[in-house]
Amino acid sequence: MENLKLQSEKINTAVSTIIGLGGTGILQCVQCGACSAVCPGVRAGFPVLCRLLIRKILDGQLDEIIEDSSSWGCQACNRCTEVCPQGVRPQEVVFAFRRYQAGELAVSTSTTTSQMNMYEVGHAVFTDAQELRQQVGLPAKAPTSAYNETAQKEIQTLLNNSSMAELGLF
Amino acid sequence: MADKIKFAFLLAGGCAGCEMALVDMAEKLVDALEHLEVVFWAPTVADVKYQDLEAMEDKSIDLAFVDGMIRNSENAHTVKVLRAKSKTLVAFGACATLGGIAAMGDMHSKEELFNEAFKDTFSTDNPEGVLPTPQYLLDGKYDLTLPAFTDRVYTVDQLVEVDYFVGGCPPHHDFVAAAVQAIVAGNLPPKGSWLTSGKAVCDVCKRNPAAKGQERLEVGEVFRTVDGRPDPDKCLLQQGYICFGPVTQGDCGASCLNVNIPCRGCGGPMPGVKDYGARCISAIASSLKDDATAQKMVDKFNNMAKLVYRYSFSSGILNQKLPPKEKSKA
Amino acid sequence: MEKYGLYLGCNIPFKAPDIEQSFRKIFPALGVEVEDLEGASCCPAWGTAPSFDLDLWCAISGRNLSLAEDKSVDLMTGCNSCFGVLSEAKHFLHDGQRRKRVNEKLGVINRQYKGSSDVYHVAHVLHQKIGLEKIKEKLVYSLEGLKVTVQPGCHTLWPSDVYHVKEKNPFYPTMLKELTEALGASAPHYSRLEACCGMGGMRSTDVEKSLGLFKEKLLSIKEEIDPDLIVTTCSSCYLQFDMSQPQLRERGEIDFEIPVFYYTQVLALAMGFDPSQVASVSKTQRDGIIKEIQSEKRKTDKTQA
Amino acid sequence: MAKVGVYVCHCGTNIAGVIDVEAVRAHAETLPEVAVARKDLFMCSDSGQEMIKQDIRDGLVDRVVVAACTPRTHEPIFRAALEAGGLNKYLFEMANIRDQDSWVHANDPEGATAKAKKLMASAVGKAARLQPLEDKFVDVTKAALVIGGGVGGIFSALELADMGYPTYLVEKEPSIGGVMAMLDKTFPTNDCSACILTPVMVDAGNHPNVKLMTYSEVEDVDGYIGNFTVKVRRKQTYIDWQKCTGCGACAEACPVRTTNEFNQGMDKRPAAYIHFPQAVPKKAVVDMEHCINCAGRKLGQEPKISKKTGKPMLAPCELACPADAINRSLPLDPQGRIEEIKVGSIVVATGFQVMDKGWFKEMAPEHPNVITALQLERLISATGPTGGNLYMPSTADKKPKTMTFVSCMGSRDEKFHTYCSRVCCMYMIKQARLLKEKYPHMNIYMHFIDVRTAGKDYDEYYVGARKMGVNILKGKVGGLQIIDDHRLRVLAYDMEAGTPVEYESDLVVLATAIELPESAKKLAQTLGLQFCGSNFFKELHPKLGPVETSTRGIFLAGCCQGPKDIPDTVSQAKGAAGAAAVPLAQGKVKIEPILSEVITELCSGCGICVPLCPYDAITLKIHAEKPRAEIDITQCKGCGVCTSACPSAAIVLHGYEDEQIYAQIAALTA
Amino acid sequence: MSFSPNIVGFACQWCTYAGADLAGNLRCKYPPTIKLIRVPCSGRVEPEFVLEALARGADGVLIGGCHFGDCHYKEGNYKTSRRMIMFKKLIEDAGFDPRRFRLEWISGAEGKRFAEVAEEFTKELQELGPNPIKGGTA
Repeated sequence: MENLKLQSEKINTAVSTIIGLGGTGILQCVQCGACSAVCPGVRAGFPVLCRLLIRKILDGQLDEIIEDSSSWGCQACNRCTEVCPQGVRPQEVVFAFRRYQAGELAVSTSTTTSQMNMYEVGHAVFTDAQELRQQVGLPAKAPTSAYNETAQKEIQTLLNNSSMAELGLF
Repeated sequence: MADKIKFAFLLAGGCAGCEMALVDMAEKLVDALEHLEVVFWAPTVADVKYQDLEAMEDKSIDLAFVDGMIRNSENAHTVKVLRAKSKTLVAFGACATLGGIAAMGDMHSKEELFNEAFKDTFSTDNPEGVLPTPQYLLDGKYDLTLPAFTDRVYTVDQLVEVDYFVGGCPPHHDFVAAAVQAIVAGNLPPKGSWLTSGKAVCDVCKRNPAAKGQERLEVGEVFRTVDGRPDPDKCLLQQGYICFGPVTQGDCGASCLNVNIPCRGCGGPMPGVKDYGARCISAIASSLKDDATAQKMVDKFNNMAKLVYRYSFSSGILNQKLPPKEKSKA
Repeated sequence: MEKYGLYLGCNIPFKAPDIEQSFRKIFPALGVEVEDLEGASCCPAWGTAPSFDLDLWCAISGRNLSLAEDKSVDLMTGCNSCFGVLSEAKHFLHDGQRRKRVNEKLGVINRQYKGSSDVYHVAHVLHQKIGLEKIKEKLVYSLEGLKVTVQPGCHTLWPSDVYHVKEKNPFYPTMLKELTEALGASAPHYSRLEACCGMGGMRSTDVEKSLGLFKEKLLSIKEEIDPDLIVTTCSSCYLQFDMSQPQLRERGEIDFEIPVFYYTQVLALAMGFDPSQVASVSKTQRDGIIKEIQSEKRKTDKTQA
Repeated sequence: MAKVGVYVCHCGTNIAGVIDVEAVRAHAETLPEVAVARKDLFMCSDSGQEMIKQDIRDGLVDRVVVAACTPRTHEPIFRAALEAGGLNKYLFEMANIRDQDSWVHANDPEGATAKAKKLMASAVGKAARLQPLEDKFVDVTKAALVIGGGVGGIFSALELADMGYPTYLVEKEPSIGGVMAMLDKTFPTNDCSACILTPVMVDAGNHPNVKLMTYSEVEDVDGYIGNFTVKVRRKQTYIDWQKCTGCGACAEACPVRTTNEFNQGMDKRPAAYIHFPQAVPKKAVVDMEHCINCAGRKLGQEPKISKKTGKPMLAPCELACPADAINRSLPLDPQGRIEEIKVGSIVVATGFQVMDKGWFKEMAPEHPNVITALQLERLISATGPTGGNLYMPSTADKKPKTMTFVSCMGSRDEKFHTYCSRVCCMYMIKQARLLKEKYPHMNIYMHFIDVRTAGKDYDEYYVGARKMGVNILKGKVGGLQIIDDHRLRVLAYDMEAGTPVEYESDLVVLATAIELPESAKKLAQTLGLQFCGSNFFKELHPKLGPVETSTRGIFLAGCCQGPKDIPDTVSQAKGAAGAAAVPLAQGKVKIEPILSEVITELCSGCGICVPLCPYDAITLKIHAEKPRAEIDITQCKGCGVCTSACPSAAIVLHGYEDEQIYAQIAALTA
Repeated sequence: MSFSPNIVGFACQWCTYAGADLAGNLRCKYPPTIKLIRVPCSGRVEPEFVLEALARGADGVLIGGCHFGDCHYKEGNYKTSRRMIMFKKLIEDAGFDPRRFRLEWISGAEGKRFAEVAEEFTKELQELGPNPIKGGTA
């Protein structure tokens, strides 16, 4: 195994990047591991989540782990936040890291479909279920943005006015 | 019997209420007049012209009272003249001593005051927006003048030396009588003093819990007088009605309190207190239960400065120092 | 009559419309009016805006919340993820500066987030607002003798500081257990009650890991309870249980399938509603248990609602 | 006019390296009140002080300003110099041009010098208006009070008593002993807790200078250093302690079973009970809250007469008592009685409580086999409910095969207490070792965030536990899953391996945090004690005044000041006793005259000041038929809250008079 | 160039004054704008003192007291807080920008915080400009 060469500049950049993206509690972490003890993602085998992700960031290893898919295994269940004794809110760190990855388009291809769907019909998960809906006695068209052009325009405007627009996902 | 005391009474910028207080002395005034020769009492009582006053010899008047604040050039001029002519000058009433009600105008600009008085009020009909001007040429030939508005309100002692001060709006007639008698008898404190009992309204107030051997309690509620009818026997401050009795000279005999109205401070600060309003804050806030109550007080009264400086803005630490707020800027 | 803005999300209207139909049947019958929030979008799901841009997340959530605010109703959702996303967005929007920024974004589309509507989960409305007694009154069939496993899901439990309706102890939740027991069924404890089902980002990122976690939980259910059916109040958990059991079975990893329902589906069945409307879309076989629930012998003395 | 001498200190280069000292000195000479302005390398040195003394002796100055460091450390030194020079020591003022100037403005010498001039001028303005003041002295009551009868309180009391001072030891429970009496063994020597504590308890009980007041609480404290008047509530025992022999017959007879606090709820006790077998004093009490009033006879009622025997039907406890110490017919006051004592100093040793497991929601707090470490202590103690045999609480007769220790429950946790409770690591290791010795085949897992074993022989003790086969994992437990009524699944994390771990456990022990008990918080108000950030009592200074408090005459010992183990508690207890003995030995205490005074002639009797005083020092007295405020200088602490509120400007705070402060303001805004 | 404001500080000797000393011990840097007047307790500070300082042209006034619950005299800081809530409104209504007056709770352990407050207050006053009494705008 290669030695990890700690560089304070990298560490500072990594920490301030994550804080800037919403992981504001990262410096409170004392590496007790409670978050990882309960994290479904860690338990399912995504190692670079919660405790270890924070450690890597505190070591300045932002770019070294940018392609790691662990953060996308986070279920956003926030067990970590509930058990954290230091108020780190680890999930916010995970999501801040995701945003860092997303900004570099280091996202799994499966997520891009959701962004397209979101842009087009306002729903991340969408199948045209008109027939199915009628089967159960519902109107074919759900009263959501899926069949509502004004709503779709509004969502598109919000998306166009965000940092996401620059990524060219839609 | 010695010669009568030559006596003058000048109304500067006030409302003539102080004159009424003097007249309220009734027979005591008659008794006093035996010792007084009124040489000047304008513009309210005696028909003596300013020129007559100007013509008098310096220090020819034994005792002069001024009531009202200095609000314009005429007030300033006559007060200066009276000072020159008088041996003893007494600033009489809240306006002359503290600035009075009119001094609250110093929290506004002249423009703001004029607009309010001559343009903006609902009942004013002034489409051309005419404002008083000190100089005006009527029909191209009559040169008319009006006294000029001073930059600020001044108390009498801010303009000329004052020998004695009497507070109140107006001064309570009992106390006026005591003051006049003291002057007549020559039984006077050092110059520059207030003619006062030196005690607060609480000292003479029947409602003072201490008078009943009770301890003051912290106040958790704040009421304005419009908020209800206070218990007529209990201390108003204890009931949450903001009363300035503790902070105010009580030569009035707690008149307002006797009719269930909280003291608003016309008697002015206790001797030794540098700023009436700030002391009010200190004393009243100290009696409130918690920050929330203090906040209630702030919320309840929309202008804290006008509340506590109702009569005394000119006399406090800030007096004329602060330039007025410009409404346009706010 | 109490009224809520029904926020559908994505899973329910497009993947399990029978759940939506169950809402539309039971709530009016229980005296609660539901009003559609026309033009509501995705909450937005964790994998979308939240993973890219925090303010954008709050803006899209804020837009959805503003739909309820415009109608002066609280928002009710049947999806745990939506509940979590919207509640967290509200939490983030407590920050005045963020709220200002987000409202600037919303201003462009003539909307504003005011913060005047609360977010409720369907389970909260049933448990806290309608109450167990009222539910019991409306039952036409009793589930007595049936063993049920409850799956409360994650996003109504943690982080408890952002939710305004809370379990007494989020690690040992009881609301769904009590709702289920109100139907007459037993809902015994099992050790992995609060464990995650593996749906969500995990499944789309790595299906094998997701199934591994799911299987651990499923086996705990089978071994410790061996229930007649599984009941959940999370539409994601519902989909995971519904789609992954057949998958594992095909692979030969398990040799059983337990019918799974969204809670309101079972409730609707017990209230006597037509199964073809309220419980007809599933991958796991449910016909048998539906017949059992609506069998004559289970009839209470109440007439159909 | 006052003749102020100004002395500007270089403080080596501390000040002079930044500030132009000569410019400050020269500026002083321009001030009208200043008679002399000098400078020196170190004003606090002998030569510097001598300079001041000489100027006083020469009649050049009658007020002194030293522009140097902070008055918080150096004011006493210069005041002493004034006194030695023959000037009233309160005619002194300091300008802080080091700590608050040269040290913080080293990057701006010009600005620092300008600021120094102002600070100096401000001090001159004040000094010129200072008035001489006299210290006051009051006599001391040569007795002490120790509040709390745990190991800390016992040692404080014994020390004071040995020095010859009558000492009251007040304890709220029926017996002294505190938490230490509940412990089985003590780390790192594995001494039996009872074996070492019991003899000391007996000493305290028998010492001629110690007056034990158990089952008692301090209700009110009045007064000041040297002269405290303390009201102690002697709670109603319902048993005549003069007669009670501590035989325990009443307890045996009593039919009630209620929570046994001494055993941490691990078993039940009767309503009539003796606190624990080694209790001192060994006396029984009746817990009237749980007494069921046998035969429907309320306290204070005569017994019913039996129709069969014609004899009075006595309660079982009455019947059982061989000493005739229980008489339920007496109308005893449930409030007990108040005893007033007078003491010169007070040691507070109120100890701690451990957090209840109910706080930790992720730890299955309702499960019987999840217990606190103090509960485990009772379960393994020979005097405990199981006679020292460890059983799973869910069964009462089966030993756990696997057990778990969880550290930092409520400690190092921003939701509860951010501090480290300091003793948990060590007592967990102790418990694990004791169990491993007794039950070598038991699997013991211990989960730490960090293992903290700072102390003599402590780390060796910890390493020893590893050698004995205790499984020690770094990483906090995330939660427990309930498998059934007897077993739990531990969800933990192995920090070294970087993986989550899980296993089944039969007994989970939570090392819950040490915290100040609620009852101590009430006491703090009575005593005027402050809390530190961790919510323990705040000492005067964390390093230099660890046993003193900001209230003179009140001292701290043991865990009420912060978590500590037994050796540290005993050390502090002896230290506090020494400090508390100082005023008693001196016989007199000094009262600084920086106090408020009412100028009676100016007072209007409005009474605004009375409720303001935090020390109840102000009362209204009648002067010439009018109420006028008066301040008791022995109560006044000189805060000035009344002074700034007095609407009549009738209250002066000596040393901080209006005129002096206005002069300072004028100088700073000149 | 921005002007250097003159700040008069009233500091409780138990906390803020000690905090300012600690700032010195820690060699924290802050601008030499603030000069402290030591008082036994923030409760000794009369509103008149603040008014006097402002009237004499101080650009800003700070009162530093103990955090709630930490008052050496039990509750002096609570009284201060109450008075200053009303006083702040008073000066605002009288024509001062209330930002010229600050009440801060700074403990004896918060040396860094004292320096931060001094720095921050100085910056704010630089933005506000000189005291209107000295010719600045209100």
